Amino acid sequence: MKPKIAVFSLTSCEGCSLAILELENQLLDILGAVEIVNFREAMTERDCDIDIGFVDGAVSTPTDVEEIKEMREHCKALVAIGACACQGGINSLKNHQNEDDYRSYVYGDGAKHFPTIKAQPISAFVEVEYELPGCPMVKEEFLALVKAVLSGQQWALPQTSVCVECKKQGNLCLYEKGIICLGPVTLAGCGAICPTFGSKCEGCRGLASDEALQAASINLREQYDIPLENILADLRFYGAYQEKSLP
Amino acid sequence: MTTLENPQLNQPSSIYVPEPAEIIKMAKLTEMEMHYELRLADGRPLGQDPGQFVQVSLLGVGECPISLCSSPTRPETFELCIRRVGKVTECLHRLSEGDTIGIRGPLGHGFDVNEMHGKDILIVAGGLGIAPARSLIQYILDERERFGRFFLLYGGRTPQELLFKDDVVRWRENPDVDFHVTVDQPDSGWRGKSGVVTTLFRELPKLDPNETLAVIIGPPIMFKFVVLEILSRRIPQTSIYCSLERQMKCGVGKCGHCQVNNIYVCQEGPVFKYAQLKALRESVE
Amino acid sequence: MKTIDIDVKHVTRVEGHGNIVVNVKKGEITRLELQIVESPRFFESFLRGRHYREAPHITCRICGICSVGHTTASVKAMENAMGITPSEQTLLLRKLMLHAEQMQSHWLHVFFLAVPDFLGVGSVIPLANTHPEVVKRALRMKRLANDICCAIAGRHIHPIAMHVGGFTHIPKVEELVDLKRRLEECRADLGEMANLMASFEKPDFNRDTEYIALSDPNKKEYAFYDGKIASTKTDKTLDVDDYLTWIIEHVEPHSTSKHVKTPRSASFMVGALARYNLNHELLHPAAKDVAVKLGLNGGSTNSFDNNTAQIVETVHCVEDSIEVIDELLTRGMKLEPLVEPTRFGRGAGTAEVPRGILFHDYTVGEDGYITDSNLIIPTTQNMANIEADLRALVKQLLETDLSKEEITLKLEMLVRAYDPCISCSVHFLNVKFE
Amino acid sequence: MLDRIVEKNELLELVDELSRERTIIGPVPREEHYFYEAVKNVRELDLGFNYCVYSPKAFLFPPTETLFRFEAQDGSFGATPVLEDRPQAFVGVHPCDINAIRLLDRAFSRDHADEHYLSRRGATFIIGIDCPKACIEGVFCVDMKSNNAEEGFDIMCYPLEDDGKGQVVYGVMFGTKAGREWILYHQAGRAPSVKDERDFKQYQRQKEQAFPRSIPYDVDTLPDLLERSYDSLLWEATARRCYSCGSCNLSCPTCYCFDVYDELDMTLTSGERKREWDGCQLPGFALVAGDHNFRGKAASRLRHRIYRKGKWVREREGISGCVGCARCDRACTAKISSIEIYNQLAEEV
Ligand SMILES: Cc1cc2nc3c(=O)[nH]c(=O)nc-3n(C[C@H](O)[C@H](O)[C@H](O)COP(=O)(O)OP(=O)(O)OC[C@H]3O[C@@H](n4cnc5c(N)ncnc54)[C@H](O)[C@@H]3O)c2cc1C
Ligand code: SF4
Ligand code: SF4
Ligand code: SF4
Repeated sequence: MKPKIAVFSLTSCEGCSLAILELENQLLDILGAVEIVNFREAMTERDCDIDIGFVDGAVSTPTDVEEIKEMREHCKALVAIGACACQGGINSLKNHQNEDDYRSYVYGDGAKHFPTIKAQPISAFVEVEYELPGCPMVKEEFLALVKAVLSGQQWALPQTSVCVECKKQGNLCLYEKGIICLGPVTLAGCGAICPTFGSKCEGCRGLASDEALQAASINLREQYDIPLENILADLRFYGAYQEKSLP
Repeated sequence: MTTLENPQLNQPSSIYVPEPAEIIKMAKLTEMEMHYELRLADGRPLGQDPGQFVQVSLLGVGECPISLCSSPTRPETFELCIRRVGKVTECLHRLSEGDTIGIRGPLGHGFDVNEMHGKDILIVAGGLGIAPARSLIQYILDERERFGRFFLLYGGRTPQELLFKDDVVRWRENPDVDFHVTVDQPDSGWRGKSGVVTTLFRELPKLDPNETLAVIIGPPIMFKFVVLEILSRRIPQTSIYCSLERQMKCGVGKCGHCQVNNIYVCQEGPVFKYAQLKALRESVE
Repeated sequence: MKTIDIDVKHVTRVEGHGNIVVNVKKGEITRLELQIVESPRFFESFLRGRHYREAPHITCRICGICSVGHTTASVKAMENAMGITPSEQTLLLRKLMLHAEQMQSHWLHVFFLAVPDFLGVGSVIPLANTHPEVVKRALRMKRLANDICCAIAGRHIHPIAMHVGGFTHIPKVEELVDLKRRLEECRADLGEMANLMASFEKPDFNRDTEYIALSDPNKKEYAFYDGKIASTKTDKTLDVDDYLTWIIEHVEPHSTSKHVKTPRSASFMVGALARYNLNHELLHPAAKDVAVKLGLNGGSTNSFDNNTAQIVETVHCVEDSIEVIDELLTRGMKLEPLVEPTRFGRGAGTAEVPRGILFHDYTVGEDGYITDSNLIIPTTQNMANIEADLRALVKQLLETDLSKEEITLKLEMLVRAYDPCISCSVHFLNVKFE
Repeated sequence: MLDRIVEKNELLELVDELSRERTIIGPVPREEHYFYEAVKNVRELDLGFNYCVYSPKAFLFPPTETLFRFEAQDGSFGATPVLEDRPQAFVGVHPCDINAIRLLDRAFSRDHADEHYLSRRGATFIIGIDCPKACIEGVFCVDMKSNNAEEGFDIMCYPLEDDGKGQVVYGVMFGTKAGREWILYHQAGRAPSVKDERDFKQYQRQKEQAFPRSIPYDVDTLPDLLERSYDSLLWEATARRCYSCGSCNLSCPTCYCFDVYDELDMTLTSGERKREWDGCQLPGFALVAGDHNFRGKAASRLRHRIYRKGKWVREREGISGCVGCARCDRACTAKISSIEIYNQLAEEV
């Protein structure tokens, strides 16, 4: 029996589900090794007893809360994919704004039709076996996880910061150009794709460690004259830092 | 055009490629530990020294260092005792007899048995430390007449967690070894001694500081207390052996993970003299 | 006289979550709704207080599938607001990115979402067994489109190097040369794709409506990146800054969502068919040939033709991408610094993204931080038209002896023909609108 | 003693010739900095004595490489080592980086020889270019006694005359038989004259004055100094700023620690065992089962790195573990500087 895999979306851009379809070169092999059920982007049939459920998106509405609980019941293993599912992601920018204000700003009188709650990672509501952070998730990491699970192996995220991968790429460090990059405090695994393409790391994979954040608060203030508040504002972009108040 | 004179260059081989070995026998020792008996695919004896280790490979999973727990005096096969703690060891536990795994080694420096000949030997093993110790124990028992008195102290956390229970029974019966075992937390069925391993020193006769070589293998926390016991019996630091554990990726002194100060545990060790370790500030911290 | 209740929960094979509800009592439609069940996301609100440079990186995350389109509209709006004129090289690279996204999105839609309908299978997964060559070809083509985005901006979903004022990375010459070769090889795949499409029978359904798309005022190119707003119902065109005079949002009593109308029509259509109807003479000859082959003419009123128009457009995109790459290679590329702003204030920007015309509109304060924003997404604009189409199609189908299941499938196919991207479409209830 | 006098243009012609059989790797300008890169045309090279952001280490010991490919065959397995020996030539390598390569040579060939490194190394021809002065502010190669290279190159070029317009005359020294043969076979340049030798002496005298010293003591006393500084508060104080990002390790030409991992093919029966650069500043470097971390604190990792560079490698391999290129200092976004540490230690003791 091929393991059954499903992909769901909560509040998200569905970019992470789409990233799976962007594994064009491996997709047929994956389809050969697993049975994909209830993949909303790809099919009509639905099913229940699922071996691995991948979920993209944050929990940000009462419906999301119900859905994630239901998914948990149907899935033997649940994998949060992408910054939204792992940290709240870009959706959590609203957590730092006044609720009445953001709702009426966007929906005006219609706001009552759009119940919302603080955007939160799915781990705030249900137990999660694995997390694949990133905005979007790193599809190579997805592939590695699928292979590990199929071959019955443990799998873990790297524990280092983006600078490691940036150095392996042979990039010129952006600090040499006066750009404050979040690489030193951000969890590796993306292959340092942003610095490699000339842009600063925006911290989409979350914090590498609390110690790194401590170091940042000293370094950026003392060596680069940047207030801690600005660093935190940057780290909020993808929900990597949410005043530690979540879940 | 060759610019670096090196005789190795013409060998199309790699020190990182393991050789196949077959699992002859597999036995569960406890919930966490599995005992393996292996033979190299080409049938050749492994030729280890007691205290040496091998890199065990599962292709597609990874590699990890594991001490040999059998003696070269029993060359038909070699044995490993593996605790399930992570990626590789977990997959190793799922194998069955007849399966093939990869082996590199024997690696590192084991015990200097020549130096031990003619001496009284005291081995103190805690927990999984009994595994590497067992290669030396077997060696001593097989070459018994070449050694003086032989004391063996073994401490485990609970009776269930004691390893090599068959051996424990045999050692207890064996007049060739003065064997004592204890557990930290006895259960109702346990008839033996309880308490930490240092309490077993009470059972020992007077040691001769100049004629005794001591071997300590166990978790870092045990190490400190045992070393004090031994030193207090005026056994010199150069007569105490111990074995270190570190993360190892290559096992051949390159990858840097096992480096303690200026030494590589995988090469200069894992067996060291206490006198040597004392100078290595991070060795047992 | 028929009585049917159709309730399709989660229309599958569309981006995002949408339901169709149709109630027919004794031959009369008593209720027909395309419901959006997507979570609200509040992007306009997130943007407030963020630095102007972050706008494209925030808004591309509205939708993974038209990420490049959002980025394009966003950088254009911001450059308009802040008086930035991007370089020639930047424009060429952006065009190439946008072409690649049209290809990737259209191919995804046609092969993964629409073709299973025509071949009568539930999804692309059984298709991999029954028609492996189709799936392999589709994947190869999609890979090519993605690789173009990867070479220029790092990735297709949430492109990295595309910024306000230019690019922070340029592709290597070898990469472009290789992509050009693959684009040329892709012509054969395009031919096969056209053959496959020609073999399908498309539902006979017509309803006159207004089509809106960008159009090149100089009649030089088939407008994707830039142009004026044009309509099939008037000869007048509109500057992007004035988009609100045509794109009028209003509340429909039956729906929690806002619908969009024009001063001329209660509903209109945007997307590949709209672009085709307005600009088809400017297509590359190879694309025109395929249009002829697939029986598409300039005045289609059949929304199912949207799929056909998508295929025709990708032929154009492939050919034009080859030309853009040639131009880049001839003029040579160099890494340019991002162009700095010269002013602040309000500015709108637009681009033709796979599903139609997209508007971004920002106001930036002196300090470079965003104070206000408005985003109008193609699917939002199409929503009223989809409902109008559904209504007409239900009427037409009630005349036939099709079963409820068959009617439902047809309705779903119609919704899918629009290639709606519902993840984006929730933002249309924007009361900020004056 | 010089072996030959060769003009830069002629050298470049020879390199051009060499590019037919070897990949040419040398300093190339990019984003206002210099990087060692493989070039198609020697005209892309900029053979000044520009500071290069990274050393050419990656061409001998790549960030990621496959050690062997494996395939499971019913119950047994086959493993094929992957060794690379594509001929390559490094052009314009500075003494510091040559000294770093010497260290790698020694580390990878001692005891268990590492064929992966050595086969690449064996296929590498090294053309050094000497630095008449410090290439950039902050380097301390002179303090580390690494601003001259005595061996580790095939030929070494000393820029004796420089007319400022790109016309440079090199005094060439042969480091290996291969280097000698390459120059002599092509009959390049001319034999050095007495004047050339005098110029060379003059060059060396000038060079001695041209490197500002940064450490107030002889580096030979550094191991002793470190010996006494193990318990200094400096480690803890400095490490508070450390991100544990490993940039210092990964940009260092003498760091060669690595991690090993397996990568399965989608078939799950075949795949590759690979290694990739690792670094002792990274948090999990000394972690073992049971979550015991022998260097769990940034301070102990920082101390380990500095000791390794300043003491342990020297004690083990007989050559300095640091060549004073300052790449670690420049790479550290926390501005933790090894040179500062070496200086502070001297003040403390
Ligand atoms: C010389 C020597 C002899 C040994 N002999 C034996 C023996 O006889 N029997 C035996 O059972 N064990 C022995 N060990 C220990 C054994 O090598 C480890 O338990 C084994 O490596 C675990 O491998 P694994 O892949 O199963 O676990 P892993 O998945 O590698 O990790 C297990 C644990 O190690 C830690 N860890 C290791 N590396 C990392 C990393 N890079 N990042 C994060 N965490 C990490 C984690 O805490 C994790 O929980 C010996 C070790 C040495 C050095
Ligand atoms: S660019 Fe960013 S990720 Fe790369 S080394 Fe510098 S700080 Fe680290
Ligand atoms: S430790 Fe720093 S200065 Fe020394 S060789 Fe390494 S990078 Fe260069
Ligand atoms: S580069 Fe600096 S911050 Fe990073 S690990 Fe090294 S010393 Fe620490």
